[in-house]
Amino acid sequence: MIGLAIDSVLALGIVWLALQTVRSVSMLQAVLMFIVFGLLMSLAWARLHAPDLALAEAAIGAGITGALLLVTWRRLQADGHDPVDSELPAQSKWLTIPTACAAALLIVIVGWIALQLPAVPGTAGDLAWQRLGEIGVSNPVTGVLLGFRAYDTLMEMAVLLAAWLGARAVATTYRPGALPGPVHVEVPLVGALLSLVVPISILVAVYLLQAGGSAPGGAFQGGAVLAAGGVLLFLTGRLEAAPRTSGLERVGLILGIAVFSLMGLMVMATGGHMLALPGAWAIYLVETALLLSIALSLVLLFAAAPGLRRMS
Amino acid sequence: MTTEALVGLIFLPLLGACATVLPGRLATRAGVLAGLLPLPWLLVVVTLAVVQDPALFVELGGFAAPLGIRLFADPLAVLMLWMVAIIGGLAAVHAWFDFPPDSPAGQSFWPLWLLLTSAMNALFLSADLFNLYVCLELVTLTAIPLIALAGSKTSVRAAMRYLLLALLASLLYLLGIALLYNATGTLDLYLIRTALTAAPPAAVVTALALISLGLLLKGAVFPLHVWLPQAHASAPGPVSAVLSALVVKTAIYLLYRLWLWSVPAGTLAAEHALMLMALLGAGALLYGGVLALLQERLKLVIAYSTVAQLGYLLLILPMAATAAWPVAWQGGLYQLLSHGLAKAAMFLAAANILHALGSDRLSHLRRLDQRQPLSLFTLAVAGVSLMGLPPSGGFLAKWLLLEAAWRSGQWWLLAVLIAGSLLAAAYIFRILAASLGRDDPTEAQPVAASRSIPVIQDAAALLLALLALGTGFAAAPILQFIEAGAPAAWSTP
Amino acid sequence: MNPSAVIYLLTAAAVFGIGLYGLLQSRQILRQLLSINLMGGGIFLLLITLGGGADGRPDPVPQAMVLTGIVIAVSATAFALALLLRWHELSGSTELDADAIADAIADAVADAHDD
Amino acid sequence: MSFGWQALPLYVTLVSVVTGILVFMLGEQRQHTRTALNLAGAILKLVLILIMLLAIQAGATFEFRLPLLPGIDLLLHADHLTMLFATLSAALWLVTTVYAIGYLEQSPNRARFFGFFSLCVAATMGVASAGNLFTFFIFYELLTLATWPLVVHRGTPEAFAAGRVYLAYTLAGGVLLLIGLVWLHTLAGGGDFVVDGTLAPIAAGNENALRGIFVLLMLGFGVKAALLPLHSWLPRAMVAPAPVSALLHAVAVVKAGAFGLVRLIQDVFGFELAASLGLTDLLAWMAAATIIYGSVLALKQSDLKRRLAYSTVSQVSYIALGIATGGVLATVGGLVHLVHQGLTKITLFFCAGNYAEAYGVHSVEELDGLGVRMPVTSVCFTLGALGMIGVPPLAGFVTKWYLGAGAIAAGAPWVIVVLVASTLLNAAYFLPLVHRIWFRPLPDTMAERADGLSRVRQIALVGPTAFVAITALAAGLLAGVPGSPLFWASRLVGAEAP
Amino acid sequence: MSLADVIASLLLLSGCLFYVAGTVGLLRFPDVFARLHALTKADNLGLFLICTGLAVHSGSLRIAGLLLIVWLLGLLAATVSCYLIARRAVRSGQMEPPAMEPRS
Repeated sequence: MIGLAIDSVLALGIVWLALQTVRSVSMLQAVLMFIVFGLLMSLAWARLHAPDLALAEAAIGAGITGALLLVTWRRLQADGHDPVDSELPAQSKWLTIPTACAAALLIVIVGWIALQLPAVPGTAGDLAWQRLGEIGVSNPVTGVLLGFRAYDTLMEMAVLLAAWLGARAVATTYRPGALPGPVHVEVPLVGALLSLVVPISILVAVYLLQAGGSAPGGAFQGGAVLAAGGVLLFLTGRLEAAPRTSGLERVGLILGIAVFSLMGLMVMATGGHMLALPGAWAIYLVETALLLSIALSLVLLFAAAPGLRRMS
Repeated sequence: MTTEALVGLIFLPLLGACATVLPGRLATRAGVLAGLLPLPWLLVVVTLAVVQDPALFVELGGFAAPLGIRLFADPLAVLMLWMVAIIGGLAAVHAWFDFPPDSPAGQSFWPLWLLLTSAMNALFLSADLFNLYVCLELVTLTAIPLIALAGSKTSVRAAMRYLLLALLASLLYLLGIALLYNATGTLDLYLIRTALTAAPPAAVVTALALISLGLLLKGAVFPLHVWLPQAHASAPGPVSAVLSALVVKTAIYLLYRLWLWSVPAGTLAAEHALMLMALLGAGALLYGGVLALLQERLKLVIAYSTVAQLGYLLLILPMAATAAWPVAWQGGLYQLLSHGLAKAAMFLAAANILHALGSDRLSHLRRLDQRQPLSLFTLAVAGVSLMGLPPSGGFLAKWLLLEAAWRSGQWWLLAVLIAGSLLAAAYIFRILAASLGRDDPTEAQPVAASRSIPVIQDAAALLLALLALGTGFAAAPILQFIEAGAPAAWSTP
Repeated sequence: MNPSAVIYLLTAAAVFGIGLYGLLQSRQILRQLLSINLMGGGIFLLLITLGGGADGRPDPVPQAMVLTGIVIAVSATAFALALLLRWHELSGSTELDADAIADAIADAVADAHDD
Repeated sequence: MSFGWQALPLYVTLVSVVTGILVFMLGEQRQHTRTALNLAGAILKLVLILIMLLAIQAGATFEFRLPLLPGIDLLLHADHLTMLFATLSAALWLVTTVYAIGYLEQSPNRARFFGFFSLCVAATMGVASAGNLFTFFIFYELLTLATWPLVVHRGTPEAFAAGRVYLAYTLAGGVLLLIGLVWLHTLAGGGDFVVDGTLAPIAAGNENALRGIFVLLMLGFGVKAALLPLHSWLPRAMVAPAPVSALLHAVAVVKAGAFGLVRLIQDVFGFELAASLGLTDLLAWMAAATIIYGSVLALKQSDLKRRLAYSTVSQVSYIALGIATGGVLATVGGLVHLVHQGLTKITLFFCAGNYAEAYGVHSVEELDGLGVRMPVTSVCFTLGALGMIGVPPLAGFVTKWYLGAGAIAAGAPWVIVVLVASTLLNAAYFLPLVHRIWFRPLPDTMAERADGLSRVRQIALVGPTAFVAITALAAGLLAGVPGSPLFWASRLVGAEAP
Repeated sequence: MSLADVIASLLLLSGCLFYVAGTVGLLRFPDVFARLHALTKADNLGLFLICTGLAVHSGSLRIAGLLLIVWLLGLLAATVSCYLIARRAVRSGQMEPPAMEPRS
């Protein structure tokens, strides 16, 4: 009963925040609403017994995405173009109403269809539960991500790489100082915070990676937490944007894909199946590589610059 | 051996892309060469295997579907892979000069290009609906930065619009997949067929509608084509070529897979859906043709021509329920092939013209036969195929389509096909006429002198055009190959 | 069906719809990106809820799909934001359509000038 | 698929393609190489055709077959009809090439011109040697493509306007042809050309389908053959340079249309079947109407080339009329006119080109008294005009005689009426020209004007003119000699040589 | 219901009370400093109470330790962010710095 009440409040909160994201006049407010939306989503994942997703949503969906949105808003605003309020009222009244109606219709249809769906026996998920033992991990999500559907994970890393490549390609006119850099806050408190938080984020990332085999966690969550540490360093000016990507960064960016695919190819070359990782050690090795690549990609994407360097 | 070749088609460009990111002067060069050069050889192996067995499955990780992800190669997939290898390869040759691997531009270009190649190969081979979503996103997120590499305001605007619509399209697709998975318990394109009959029809129809809508949006099918012309016209030449010849086709390819392989024949009001899509195709053919006729820039004419020519690919769908299906299928695929070759040739030639003349306005093309004879020749030869005039692959495709339309008694299709090819003739000849024009003696500004183009760039474009022409003579073996994997016709009601 | 599942299903549909509405009616690229992310959130919620999340034993395959989806969403958003910054740098605008016609004319003039 | 000597028709076609491509590659500057190449190509082609002619006399057969689609082959072969058309166009091409070299001596874009010129003849060769309708269609459309750049060659707005009209007509015609072909293919498959056709066995029950197919194909060919409602591109295309006009009217385009009609009746449907379906009557009436209408319009033209153009509209329909009338004699008349009209009309166009180049003469009135100034050209013109009218013993008379005799034999006496009317009209629009040339005084303004031609150009222009005029004369005078066009036409129909 | 449960419930309830108070302060107080004051102080205490309540409820030392870390991290984050917000408010000129000492 209490569970139902919590779910209801959560659901109402999510819908209200979504509405606010779309409707609020100020763009900053919209971004903030979206971040809170992400946090509530993370709670919803927890309520839906998907703690892996709760972690990922909090770290990536709300955390990194929110930070990206905020910093972009800040950069747009700093150039004297506050995207804030130039837009409302919406495009035009006559377009708003049909759009709203179409969206509402879609809501009704999708909702109705979803409610009608019966449970199907023998899904891929059921098979995954049954055959989890073959992978060598006990967390089924990790099992699917790095075992049964490892190929998806690999391609997803390629997507992340593509996003960084794309961002670097469009940021060709990078000039130092063109983007309002982070405020270099030299206050004792911030220093203290960093000296605590960054090691903790590394610790947490390693923990999540290690735990991923049997409990909620894994490379993505760990990578996001690690990235959060990097983002903090960047925001507080310990790291700054550099016009070139250093060699180490380049290696780090492709590490995940390279280790993953070479491992897969190696297995195939020795007579196994492509991408069938030989045991848990291989999974942890690949996950470590993935974690480093994910963290580095996210920080670089956040910096919106080709590379990073330490503040001189 | 075949498994290795199939895997190599995806992983070589992927690892090549990784290599191009690495530091070192030679890394980019080595990555590009290692990622692209072996592809045709691998394809020969795959082709030979598919000739033996027209439905080739490879289970990744050794997990059988629906648990694992499978790769699937059949004649259709192999045809698409060949197009990626040939068109992508020649476009890469062309790009080598505009984006030298050592230059900053090349550093941006080549990793994305290789990832795009890998993504398209993966997409054409994948048998898993969610994996296809990932591949689609990868294609989108590599193609769009390549557009923006042109650097102009127009190109960035086009890229931004394309990105927003592509993301919307992906989400519609994903929603459809979500419903399908929960209605059937599988994501495998080929296993889902049997499961769909047992699933609740309302859910399946909604899911199929959402997926198709997303794909139609990605495939720039009229009236969802708004993003395409500017994006394709403002991209760098080789990118335009690949976008028009291959990237938009990925969505059409998936529509084929979905409706002709996954949906059980004749169920779920599929006939109406196919008819609807064919009507959209007809609209595309006519609207795109008229719009192409009204453009003032060469690249925009070619881009609108893509909008139009995609229509042919949808027109064949309603014939799945008729006895003319084998012919229609052959015609559709031949159109896919010849349009790809011709369109890539035209975009590369247009890029050469743009480089040489500094403009691609039709009014600036006069005396092109003196200034850029090879480019004009390329445009003309590729144009012949695009118009469907003999001797060319486009002509054979049109012949097959007409024959199929006639055999199936779909007279309106016949009319649309004819109207489409006449419109194509009109806009192609408009380009040619503009190119043969003389200098106007009353005009103050003489035509700008033309800059010289590396001969390889001209040759790449010309070779593609000649291939389009050559497909007019090599149809017999290709069609025989295609026929082996044609989806079964629906039993006529 | 579990009442919680019903609640989350309806939430999912609503969030997706709200996102769609926001995407279609706004001109601000930033808000359109927010809307796209909302839509994604709605779909993810749908996947997990239908996968039996409310019943305590969620299907791991949709979970993996959502995890992949979240990473793809952040990748796409990050790239889109970079592109938005570039667009803003070139045009001074944070919208796409506002001055499309004026720009087309300016392009044409610039082009004519080149020759 | 064999690439041995049997594939000679392919090589005859390819000779011109290669010539064309080499000319394109040579570029604008290397004039002498280009001239040599053009002449070499033309002569080589003629030689190959003569070899083929002799081989066929000796009983050899030629065939090149390449499967294009399931059930459809690209087929090039050489039957008697092929040889008639191929010899005519190869010979006239050589002459026209010489003429064009002289005609275009100083003008720009010659590489482009000669390149397409060669492609155009290649397509004509393909049309001549096509062994089935599908192959015929391929080359027929190629012909359209190759001639369009020639029509718009001058690059003026009028030229482009004419080019647009030309394309609109020919592409629309191509579409009709294509639909007809598809229909025929679905009905009967892609059969080869066989004398008397292959459709008779399937005719029962498909009469209306066959009628529909015939009408579509007839209209498709009719566009290029300038049959009545489809003719108006032809006079407009007169903006092209004179050698192009010659090509359009005498060697390639119009002839390809007429040749298509011949193939359609003789080798696809067979005359018997076409007649039994009432289709030959339709064609005959259309041809007759075109003959009269073209002649009447020719009367009204004051521009010399336009008058010649309408004359072509009228004269080409003799071919269709002969074929459609049927019977041995009329068919011979139609076929032989393919050659006679070609020779005569090319003479006239060359003359018109000479007048225009030398004195800038374009309209009929300006011809006054030119006979004294340009005697050779004027004699040729007179011969051509008389030949067109059909004055015995010139070539036109031979045609009309056979047509008339054939019409009576075939029981279609109304054809005689058409012939007589047409002859009178021909006389009415040609004789005044002859009168002006020889019997009017040279106007003062003209008298002071010097001949605008250099010595070389004079030879290059007048030489071919005289040559074709003499050939045309010979074709008429020596009609009864073995090897004459009439001889070949008769052989074709299986009749005894006259 | 055992004694531990009662204690845990009381702790949780009082924790919630502090949160509510903090939130009301955030909404009702007139300026940035006052709001920050209400928010951070009350919330830190609220968080402490809730963590303690949960620790008591779980009855496990390991979980208690983890909750302690949670509270410490929350404390740290609240401190730093409160400081930064206040600093920003001062820098941007919206607020006079509050008087630390009585003015002379």
